[in-house]
Amino acid sequence: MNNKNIKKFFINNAVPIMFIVLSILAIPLAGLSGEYLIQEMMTRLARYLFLVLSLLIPIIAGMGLNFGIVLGAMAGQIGLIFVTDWSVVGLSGMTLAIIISMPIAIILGWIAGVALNHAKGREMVTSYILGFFINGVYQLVVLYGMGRIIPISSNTMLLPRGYGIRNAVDLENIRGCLDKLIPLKIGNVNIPLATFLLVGVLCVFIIWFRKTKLGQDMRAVGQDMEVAANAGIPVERTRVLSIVISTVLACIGQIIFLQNIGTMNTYNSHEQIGMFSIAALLVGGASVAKASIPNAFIGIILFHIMFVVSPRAGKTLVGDAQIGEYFRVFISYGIIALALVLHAWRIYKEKERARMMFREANSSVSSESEKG
Amino acid sequence: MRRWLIRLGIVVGFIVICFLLYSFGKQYEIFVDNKTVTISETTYEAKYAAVYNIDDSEETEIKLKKRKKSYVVGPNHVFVLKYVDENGKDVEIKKEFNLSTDRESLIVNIPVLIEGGSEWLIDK
Amino acid sequence: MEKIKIFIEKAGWPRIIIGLFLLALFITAPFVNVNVFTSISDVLVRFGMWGILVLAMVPMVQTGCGLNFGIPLGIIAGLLGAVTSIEMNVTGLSGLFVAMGIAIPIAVILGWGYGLLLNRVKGGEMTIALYVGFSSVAFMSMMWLLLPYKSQDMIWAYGGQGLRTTISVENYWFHSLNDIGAFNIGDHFYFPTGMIIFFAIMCLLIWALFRTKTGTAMTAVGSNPEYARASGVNINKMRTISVIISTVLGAVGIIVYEQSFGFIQLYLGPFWMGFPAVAGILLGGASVHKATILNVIIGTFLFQGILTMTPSVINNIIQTDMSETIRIIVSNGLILYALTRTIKAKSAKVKA
Amino acid sequence: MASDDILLRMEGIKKDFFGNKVLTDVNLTLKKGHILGLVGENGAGKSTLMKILFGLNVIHDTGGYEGKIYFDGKDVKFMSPFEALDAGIGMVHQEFMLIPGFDASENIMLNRELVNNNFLMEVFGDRMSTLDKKKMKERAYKAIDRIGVSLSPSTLVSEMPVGHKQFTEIAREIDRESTKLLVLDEPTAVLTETEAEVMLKAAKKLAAEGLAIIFISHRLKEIMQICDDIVVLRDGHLVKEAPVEETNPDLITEWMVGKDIKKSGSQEEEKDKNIKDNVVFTVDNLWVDMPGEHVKDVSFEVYEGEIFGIGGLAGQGKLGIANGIMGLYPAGGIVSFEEEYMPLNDPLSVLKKGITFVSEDRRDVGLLLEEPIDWNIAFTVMQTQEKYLKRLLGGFIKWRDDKAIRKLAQEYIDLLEIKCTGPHQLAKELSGGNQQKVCLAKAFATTPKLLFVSEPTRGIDVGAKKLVLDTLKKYNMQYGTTIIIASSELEELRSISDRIAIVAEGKIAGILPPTASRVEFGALMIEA
Repeated sequence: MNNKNIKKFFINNAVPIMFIVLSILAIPLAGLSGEYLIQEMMTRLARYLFLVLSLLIPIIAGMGLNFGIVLGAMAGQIGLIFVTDWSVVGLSGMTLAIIISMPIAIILGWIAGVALNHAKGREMVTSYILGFFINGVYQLVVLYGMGRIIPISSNTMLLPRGYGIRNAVDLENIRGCLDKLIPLKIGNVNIPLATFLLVGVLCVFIIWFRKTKLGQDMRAVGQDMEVAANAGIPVERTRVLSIVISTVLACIGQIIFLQNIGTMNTYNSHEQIGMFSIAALLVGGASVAKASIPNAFIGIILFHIMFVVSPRAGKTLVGDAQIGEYFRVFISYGIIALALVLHAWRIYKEKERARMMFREANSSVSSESEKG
Repeated sequence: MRRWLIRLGIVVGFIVICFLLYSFGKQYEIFVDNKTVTISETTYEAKYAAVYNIDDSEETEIKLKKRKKSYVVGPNHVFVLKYVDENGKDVEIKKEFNLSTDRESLIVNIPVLIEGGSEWLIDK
Repeated sequence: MEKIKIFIEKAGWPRIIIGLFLLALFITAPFVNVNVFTSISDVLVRFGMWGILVLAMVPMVQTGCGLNFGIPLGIIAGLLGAVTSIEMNVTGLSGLFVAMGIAIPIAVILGWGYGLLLNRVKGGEMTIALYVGFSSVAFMSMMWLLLPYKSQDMIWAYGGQGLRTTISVENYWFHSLNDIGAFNIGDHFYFPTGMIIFFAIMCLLIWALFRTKTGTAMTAVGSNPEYARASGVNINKMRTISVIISTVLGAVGIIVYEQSFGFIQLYLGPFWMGFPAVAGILLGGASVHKATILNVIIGTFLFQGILTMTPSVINNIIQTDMSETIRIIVSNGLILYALTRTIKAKSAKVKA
Repeated sequence: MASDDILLRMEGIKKDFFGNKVLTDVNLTLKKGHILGLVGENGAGKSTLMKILFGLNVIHDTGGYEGKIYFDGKDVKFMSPFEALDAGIGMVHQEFMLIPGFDASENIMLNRELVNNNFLMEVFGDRMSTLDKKKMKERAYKAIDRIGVSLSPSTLVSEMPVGHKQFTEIAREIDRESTKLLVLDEPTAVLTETEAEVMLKAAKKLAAEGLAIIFISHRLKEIMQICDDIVVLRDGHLVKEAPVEETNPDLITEWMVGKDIKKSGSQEEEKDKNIKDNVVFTVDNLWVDMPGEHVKDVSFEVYEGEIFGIGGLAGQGKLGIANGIMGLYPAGGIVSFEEEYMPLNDPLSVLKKGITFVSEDRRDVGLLLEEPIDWNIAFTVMQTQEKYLKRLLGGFIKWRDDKAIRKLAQEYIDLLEIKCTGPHQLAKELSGGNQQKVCLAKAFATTPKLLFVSEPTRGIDVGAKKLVLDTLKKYNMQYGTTIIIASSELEELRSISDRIAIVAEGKIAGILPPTASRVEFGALMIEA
């Protein structure tokens, strides 16, 4: 009995365990100091937590991994471009960026939600492509519209040709404004306390949200759309709302992410966000249908240990840091592929099991009838 | 109805917050010049090396014929200038000023300030 | 009026809009000092380069496996063939065929494994294909660093490890297919006869495949898997065959692409190769579960036409290079349109 | 006009689907606190009647109904199920409408959750209120208690036995304070005997509290046990409305299936056909896992050249038999054809033995809707017997012979009078009857030794029905093909079959000659 439980635990947590083992093997190879690693983890937790947590609500609503959080990221970046142009700095700059990008995020989230309602059963691939499509629109606006149709006063932000935002926008003005708001240093490790507090607020919000009527409706819709609709729950609207909330949270998440980094690659910063956040969540033991706040924490730590360590470990192993870079790309995509396959496989297995139960029930019937 | 009023209130509140954030978070570039300048046909000659600070920040030394750059955030500021006059006496000039958001970068002309001219702070 | 309506319904709005757009580009071209003949010949060359990669979508769509976002898997097989043929120092047309000869068995093995995987995830093929493609590209990136290739033309000249990111085929089989029977008309028009004929042969082979017993069964599996099963067809086997053929076409397609392009792009190069191919076939009028050779030809021509013409013409008109942005919006817009239009996923109906 | 204790009165209800009459002038009344047993064969109009009562969209989309419904003294016409629910009609469906990951209380209160208000509601709307789980559990407990069963409100539905799921459904309906009428559609079909016992007791208890119940069941024993009145429907007519004390199961069965109509006699003449003495096909202890048509334990034998009918009510498993044997659904047991054991779950080898199946599910299994007629007809025979193929390169390539396929299709189009523009027309463009003919052509093209036909006349018009049946009969006479035909329409089976097996609850209840009376058949179909 106990043995069975242990086995079940290992199967259910195969991915995190695999990563722990990999990390234990790779850390000594990389030869990085413990203090350095802890500092890195603190930074990266602060950087990514908000983004990863923004994935949770669509999972509750049964819409899978929302690759569409890049839409929110783009909205956030537009907000940052404006505050940088207006040279509004510090915490007020960041807050202003959040407020002005929020309507954009809501509109984009709405579009995404409606599109996904038209693609039930293949939400993930659709949200992924949607990210690319909106990226094109974003480029159109930022690269060709800004400085022409949308006024941008600061010449330093514009390309030499006079319109379009440069590839890199310096966010010096808001760099670390949240992370360093409440300075805290333990040993030699800086802890971005204010960011963590904000993440804490989000966690409380998510926990609270699950207990709301809307949260309950999302759970119902996520498990069985037909039953939910029969009970009078507006299924389509509920699904749209889950995507809108996720997009808005991702928008805030991207702004927090960029205030930590301090520079924005106008045309690239958002692109990989979806993939990295999703990979991190999955590494933490989440699946397409089930994810929790601890999954996000554990996932970011494990995934980013791999991230920090693999180039150095690669160098020690084969004398080339490049291989470690490719290794982490491989891990990011591979883990998503694995999670998706496991999810599909599990559904298949469950069907199989239901059938086996039926068969057993029947064999008992027929054996009874033989006796009689 | 009540709900819509509350919602309207919140939207209005957000817009107000936006303006507040904008005015209190806006950053201005301030150039401090210690050069001889001519403003409205009056010529102010730069005579002294000086030390200044804005809003209790670190004191900055500015020599003759030099320009320094500082940043300030928000509308209200205090400019403090210290120098030693020809009599060897320490002089301290303290000026309060506030900025409206339509200004981007400004110049403080130390000679004008020392002479007591009114246009010591001008747009660049 | 009624006829126009029927035509629009048959062709579909995206195809008509893009077709008219392309036509407009060709008409405007002479007015903005773009040579129409050069443009047409550019379109033809790119058409030949992409044709087989787009064709690779057909088998999988026909058996209900959806759009093959996993085409990078086939491309990898092709790349392995290409670099191995250079390593063996075979030049000219024979080098090209050596490359294909090596690539095809690899593609068959990869495709077989990929097919087995997709059979276990019916209904979720497209999302999984996407990530299988991506992770295999990343995995091969590590391999390019580690594989013991020695040819001076392929490894970094100075230090460094592994193969270069781009390898020139100039000295091996550059244009070896394009130039068979190729001819010029005037100074500006070049017709890559060999490549076009090769593409035509491939189309013929796929067309012939769907005329055989197996091909008929494959179509039935895509059209209604339950019907096919009730008629004694092994659905999984048919799906696997289609995935293998798709992967092999991907491998052959990339080699043809490279001989015309002149370079082999390794590492993250194959990452985004799937999207133009998918967009191409969708533009040709294919849906997520039905595609024909005609869709391939029309779609490749229109899509590559747009990609060739917009940089030259639009740039000359508005003095701005918007081609990349237009490419992103058009190709992803098309895929998005296809994904959100057909609500009923055929493959989801398959009872495992 | 309604007296005080009458809750529901339906007057002169008429309904047709595209000219096809399904309900003719049905009247019924139900008093408060009474249990009304509604019985009838499949297609008698029970479910249509309930759909009308509930205001389902299907009814409005097909032109509404005639007649009047008085509920609780008011003249009502529900336009959607939600209106019916609001008015106080609760329905427990045959398939459970429950969220598996929710516990009993959450399901009982689904979309009617008890909530606490907070400020965010003012901003983002009512759905920001928080659930009061404790109160919900209390309410759920009360509802469950009213039924009189022991079930914890905190049990997850996914972990419940079937019976408890049923009780959760009922609890949800009665928890609605307004609920005055409860419709139970075959509530005991999926329950074990003890669970069914509890279920019946619960129904009685609820009725005693003043709730009116409409109880739909095939188990007459249960009807006799708990109902106050009984209403029998047959072919859309209300045949009988009587207090239960004045009836007995035999009487009810007779009402349901009707008096025997004298046979046309022509059947006797045809009896000179060539049924041989040898058993060609045997089935032993067959089980089939086909959703909605589970086969539990079926054994029978079929003689060569025979037309063997399989009848029974919907959902009892008669359709599962053919689907299981043909390998379309997982099956087990021993099946042998021509004294050879047949592997199950392997469609190809069954087909290769010369056994063919015309599926009841034309659209999803029977046809390639998006392909032309000639493909549809030739595909099976091409795949299983390698006909209509040209061998090229020494047989290495099996090239499809489109010309031969077209010729074959044309032959069957002429033979079966399929109305179409030609062999190239797409199957989806044909009418139901013609689609069915294409399915038959597909089967005939394989020149089967044994032919399974399921519901051959479902959803097709009268003329086509006769043609389809005649074709089958002719085919059987001409080629001596053994045919096993499953149908819900007893008359159809009696007109064509040599013997008829009746399937009930996944087992063969009995085998009768077609000359047996309707009452005899009825008794086998309905558990008395």
